[in-house]
Amino acid sequence: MPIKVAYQATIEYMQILDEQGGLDAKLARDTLTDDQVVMLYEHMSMCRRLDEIAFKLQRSGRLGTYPQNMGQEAIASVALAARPQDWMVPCYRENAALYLHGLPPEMILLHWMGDERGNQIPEGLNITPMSIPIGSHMLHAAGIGWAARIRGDDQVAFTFFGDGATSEGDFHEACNFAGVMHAPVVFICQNNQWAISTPRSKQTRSETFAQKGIAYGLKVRQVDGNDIFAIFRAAREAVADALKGQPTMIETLTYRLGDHTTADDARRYRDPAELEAARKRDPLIRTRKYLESKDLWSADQEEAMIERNKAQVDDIVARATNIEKPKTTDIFDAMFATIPPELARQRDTMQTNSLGQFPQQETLRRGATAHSPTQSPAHA
Amino acid sequence: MPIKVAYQATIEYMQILDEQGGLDAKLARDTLTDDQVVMLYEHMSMCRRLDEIAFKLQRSGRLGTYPQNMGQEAIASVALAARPQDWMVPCYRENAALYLHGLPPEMILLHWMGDERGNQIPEGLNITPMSIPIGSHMLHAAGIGWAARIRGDDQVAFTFFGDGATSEGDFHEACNFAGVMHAPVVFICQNNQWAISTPRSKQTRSETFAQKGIAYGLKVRQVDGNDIFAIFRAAREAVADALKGQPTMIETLTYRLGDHTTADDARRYRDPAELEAARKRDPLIRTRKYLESKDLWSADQEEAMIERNKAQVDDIVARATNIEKPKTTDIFDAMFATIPPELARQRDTMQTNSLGQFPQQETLRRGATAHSPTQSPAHA
Amino acid sequence: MANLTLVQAINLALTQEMEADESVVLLGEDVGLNGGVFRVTEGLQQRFGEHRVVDTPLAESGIMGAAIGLAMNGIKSVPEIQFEGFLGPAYDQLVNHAARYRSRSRGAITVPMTVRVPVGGGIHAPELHSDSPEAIYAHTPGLKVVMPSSPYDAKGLLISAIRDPDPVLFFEPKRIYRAFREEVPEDEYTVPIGKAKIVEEGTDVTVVTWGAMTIQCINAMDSLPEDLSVELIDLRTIYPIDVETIVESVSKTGRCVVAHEAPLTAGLGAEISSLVQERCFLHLEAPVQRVTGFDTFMPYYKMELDYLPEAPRVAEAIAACAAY
Amino acid sequence: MANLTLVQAINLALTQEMEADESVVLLGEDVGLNGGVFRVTEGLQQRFGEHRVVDTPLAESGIMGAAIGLAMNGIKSVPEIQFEGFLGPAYDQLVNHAARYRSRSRGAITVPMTVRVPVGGGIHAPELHSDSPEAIYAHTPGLKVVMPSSPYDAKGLLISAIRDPDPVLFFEPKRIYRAFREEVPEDEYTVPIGKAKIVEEGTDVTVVTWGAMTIQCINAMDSLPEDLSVELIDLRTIYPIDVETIVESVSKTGRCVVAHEAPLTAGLGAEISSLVQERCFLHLEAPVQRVTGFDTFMPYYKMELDYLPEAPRVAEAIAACAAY
Ligand SMILES: Cc1ncc(C[n+]2csc(CCOP(=O)(O)OP(=O)(O)O)c2C)c(N)n1
Ligand SMILES: Cc1ncc(C[n+]2csc(CCOP(=O)(O)OP(=O)(O)O)c2C)c(N)n1
Ligand SMILES: [Mg+2]
Ligand SMILES: [Mg+2]
Repeated sequence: MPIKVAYQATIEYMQILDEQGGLDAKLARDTLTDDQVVMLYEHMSMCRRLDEIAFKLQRSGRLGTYPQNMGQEAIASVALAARPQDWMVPCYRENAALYLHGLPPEMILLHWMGDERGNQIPEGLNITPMSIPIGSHMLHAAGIGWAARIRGDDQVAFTFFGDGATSEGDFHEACNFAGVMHAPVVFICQNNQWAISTPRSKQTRSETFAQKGIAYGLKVRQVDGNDIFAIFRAAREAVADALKGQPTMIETLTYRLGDHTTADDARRYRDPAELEAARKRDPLIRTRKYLESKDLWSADQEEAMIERNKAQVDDIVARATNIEKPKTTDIFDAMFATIPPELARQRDTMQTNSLGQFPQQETLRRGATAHSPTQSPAHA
Repeated sequence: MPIKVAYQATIEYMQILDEQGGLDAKLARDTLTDDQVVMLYEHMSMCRRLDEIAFKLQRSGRLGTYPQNMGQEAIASVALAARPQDWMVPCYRENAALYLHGLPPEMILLHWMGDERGNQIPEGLNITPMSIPIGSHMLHAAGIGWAARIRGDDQVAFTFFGDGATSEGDFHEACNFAGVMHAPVVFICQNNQWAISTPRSKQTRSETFAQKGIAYGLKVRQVDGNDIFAIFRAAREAVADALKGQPTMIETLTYRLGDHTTADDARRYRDPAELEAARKRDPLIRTRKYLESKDLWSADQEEAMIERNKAQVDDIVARATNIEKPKTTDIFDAMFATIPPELARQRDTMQTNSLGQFPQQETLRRGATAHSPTQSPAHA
Repeated sequence: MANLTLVQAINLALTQEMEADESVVLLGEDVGLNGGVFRVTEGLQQRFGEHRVVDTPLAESGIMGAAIGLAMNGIKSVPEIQFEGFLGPAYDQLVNHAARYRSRSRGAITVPMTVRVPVGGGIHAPELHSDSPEAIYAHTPGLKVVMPSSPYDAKGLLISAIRDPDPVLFFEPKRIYRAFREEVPEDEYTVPIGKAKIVEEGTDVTVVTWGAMTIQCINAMDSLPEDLSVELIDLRTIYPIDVETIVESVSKTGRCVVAHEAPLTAGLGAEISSLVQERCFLHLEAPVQRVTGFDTFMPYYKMELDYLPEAPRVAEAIAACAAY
Repeated sequence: MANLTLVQAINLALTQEMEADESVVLLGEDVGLNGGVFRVTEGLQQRFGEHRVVDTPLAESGIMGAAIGLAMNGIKSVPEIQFEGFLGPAYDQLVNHAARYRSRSRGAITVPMTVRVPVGGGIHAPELHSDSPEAIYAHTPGLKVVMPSSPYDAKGLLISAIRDPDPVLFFEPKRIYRAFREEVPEDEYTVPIGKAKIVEEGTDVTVVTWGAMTIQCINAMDSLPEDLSVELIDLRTIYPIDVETIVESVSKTGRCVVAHEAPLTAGLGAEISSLVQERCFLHLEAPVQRVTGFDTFMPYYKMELDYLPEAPRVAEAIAACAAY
């Protein structure tokens, strides 16, 4: 048979909660409980509030460049599929998932306030600091998952990244390592359609981002990224597969409702109509609609929640802003478990040039001067 | 429709000339002429001879580490699909294609004799030097093809690499760039089942290497890599597609009949039975069988060819070995179009330390000595 | 003649070279419609089209490798790497390919490429957006490395770089992207690669620096006693180093301070210090002083000014060196 | 006590650390059944199993990044990069992640990883198989960099590296992988990171070197006049540099030569030269001399011995320095 089929693949897209708040009851079965949906709605709303406040903090000079997460809060669902011992290896647009996994939200603010203590993940929490070099951290997730497998630990590593990140070579190597090592990893590509000003169409010629997982024998899913049910379901299945040694790639179709960061102005490159259309798919709106349609949520509850969120966010901001200034010595002491002598000298003198730091030279110098009050001829 | 198909793919495998020399006449139509098959057979045989002699040269200390090409000579077919203006961006196991595209074979020997002149591609020949960092050169092919598109030149860039090379991040970035830039590039993965001692099964979890092209919207083919007809046909189609802005990925299924290089001993890690089985799929054997079955080749012709090849290979070896020793100054003069002053000083003195190179210091020194016959106190 | 910022001067150089030579092509992340995250390429895509100012996928090795391929096939490629911290993924292509093609092919293949990279600290940016890796590339044979400290030089050096037949790494100190303006001729002119500039003449201490540190050094000089005469040299080119200008100066002053943002150990300051010692040994009145970043990372921005060798630290070192 | 080559000493260190600590895991291209292309890991997969000695895909960034992840989650990873030239693709992971995690997370996340890399020239290898990039990594805060010059030190330093709570880049000079043997104790012992070794005491000139160049320097000394007394220091650790040992020596001898294979400009020799000048200025009788590779690439092997600073070139520099 001179021509035969060498490989075939089909990738499915899943949506459970639609834009009008309508639910596919069959697919929703055994996914989120009513309580969980309420909790997620409240949590997402808090995150949205925090995001808005962070924007204002930046504008008033109290925060550095900040990437808003607005519109991508449904990613929080992943944290419900994760167990406490599981790892989160994030980029910067899955704050909602990190908080739910236990990260104190003020740490994210601290990070963007230019303070390393924002990355000082509390003991017992399996979260890595937000990774600045795009696309590079998924390899750490591959290694973390693989380590769990070697040690026989019951852990899964979730890693989050954007559509743009898939173009980096490290994305490719991470997926390939996870595949061959049968590492318990879940790759979550938040396809928000933009990488700063670069639209999805210029990022890659592939029809979906999900299909990139085909190159590594990963299990592959595409889901509505504004749908807390679909994300939850895909993530939970991915946990089960991961524990059997089968990593998964999930593409969540969502949209970046804000600018790339506070340093960006998306009006320079983005069609306002596209943004308007995306606003209608907002995860908060559809979740609220769903809750209301099931009588799980009322205007009163909304109002009360808004007040609670305000207070909570004020609290978070206060914790981030009221922290004492870091010690200058920290930048030296944090480099190694034990500080090497020359680095200690730099710390103690706060100088790199060394005149005056070596008394024995001073002695010599005085000796020299005593012998030849004028400059020595060799130095003429 | 809560679950829908987001993507579907099918990859075909093509074989035209089977292991017994049997031809699929329909698929073979309009591919290679009889003359071309004879020419390819003779060419592949010459390459095999050169490969064997190179091995011996290495063993007798007249050549450095050398990677034999044995078993992969059918790749020469690609050069028949290429036009003179097309680029070849190779690794080191497609010598047969490079020679046919015009590269003087002694250059490959010179390269492995540790001589940069082996990379000094003659003017007018669009071939890049063999690339040592595995997986990195395909990006140059992407750029070369893209340049042709920008300039409106009728050129295609062929790039060759192994199964192992597909694991490198640069492979991924090269495919993605070629895809989005609609660059006229043909990616040819010679899957010879091994990357030094690493078997294909440890290289990736994907079922085929061809399917890796799916991640970039490339056209994707898998062919029998020991079949000059299938390779030719796939390559020719790829040229047509490339010129329409559609890059292709071709996986050729072949086998590395030799050690990885002369520094390797494959018996340490490879099952002899596997090697034996692979020997039966040798492209030379099946091509000869085919020619004989069509009465295009005789024992006499074989004998005559063997003599011709011997003489030709002796000639090639002589050209590589009899070349005069390179000039030491070359290593300096080749660095930039114009040599910077300090580098010229290094070239002219063959030193990096600088005592004695600065007469004005000598004068000073003598002056100093005149004033103070003993060492100056500052230097005590 | 117009009064331009560094950003504007670079933009002008790009515009003029693209006008003059249609084989010049810009590529990089967000360099097109958005004009780059620092707006250095603002308006260029609108002017020269999507084929000559190209938004690429988010992949630095890809940008560098493709730019090499472009350069090998008749295009003068001008890739932008968004921040110096992201040279990391492109390191292999830059160091093991771009820098080596001419030498490895004995001139048969050349890479006329200019890599533009914003560099350095002081703008309160996130991690990996404030580093100074110039020493790494000075240690890489086959690359020319340039870092202007003023709009005038930036325009002239960039034009030289684009016309250079070899790969040039063009570092743009982001701290002074918009810090001040300078008269920049409209006309085409070049500033040669490999020539330092004596910013100010003096007789007591030679100060060698480059990039945004030039401004810190000028500020430092303002705070020194009137009768201390400092000769300030702005290297402008990191490789090849203009040894002659430095040696001539230190032979005169007998004292030298070198200042840079990058960490001390194995930084370019060490090279300058060694060269001065080798060539001016008998002139030296004091050990060459290095005023640099510490051997830690550039800290997150709350503490970046504690890390950077700001003017007071430079002034202190000059004074100490002079008093030795 | 056995008479071992460098390769055998490293193999022994790996064996003993893997015995002692089951969280030690080796990974890399061909390190398993094949025992690595230099046979350094020979027999280890057979002994410790496929889970602890792992053949990886051909992807250096992947190896480095995954090794970082392993180290973050309880595994003492020991990745091998097959040749120093292939650190290129792993550069970003090494420099922007491994080196930074502790500092960026203020100690919350650490990377106890030891990266083994064969290094240097002199073995007639192809391009990119003979380089000496140690200065690059000495300039990278957060990494420790080690390069032994003997089997004894190799074993002791590698054990220290594996036990070190921070990332260590362990360079193995391939030119002396099998060049000579030395008595190496069977018993577990460590050689501390950060301490240089005085290979030979002397009074006239201090020679500072490391790795395979140590042998060239010893050979150079053999060819010098009997009455010229050279003190030879083998750095052993590239970062942190043992400044104290160097300063003490040069304060005594007043003269210093530093020798390395890497190119001159911005090489580690510049750092040593600068340090000596800063700390021993008033003791110096002659400028510190740098005997190094040229500012070109390591040429293809026909000419590599013209490039490398072999013993005669070192001897010449020592003699010139002494005579100054
Ligand atoms: C290696 C690297 N290159 C470039 C950047 C600059 N940069 C920061 S975010 C970004 C776009 C990321 O896009 P995507 O991955 O889609 O994530 P999103 O911002 O949309 O969530 C770029 C180019 C970076 N941080 N790291
Ligand atoms: C970046 C890089 N890593 C490692 C090596 C060492 N090396 C040379 S060839 C090779 C295996 C290549 O395998 P494959 O791509 O399948 O090509 P093949 O040798 O089978 O033709 C390796 C690991 C290299 N040359 N470059
Ligand atoms: Mg995005
Ligand atoms: Mg192979």
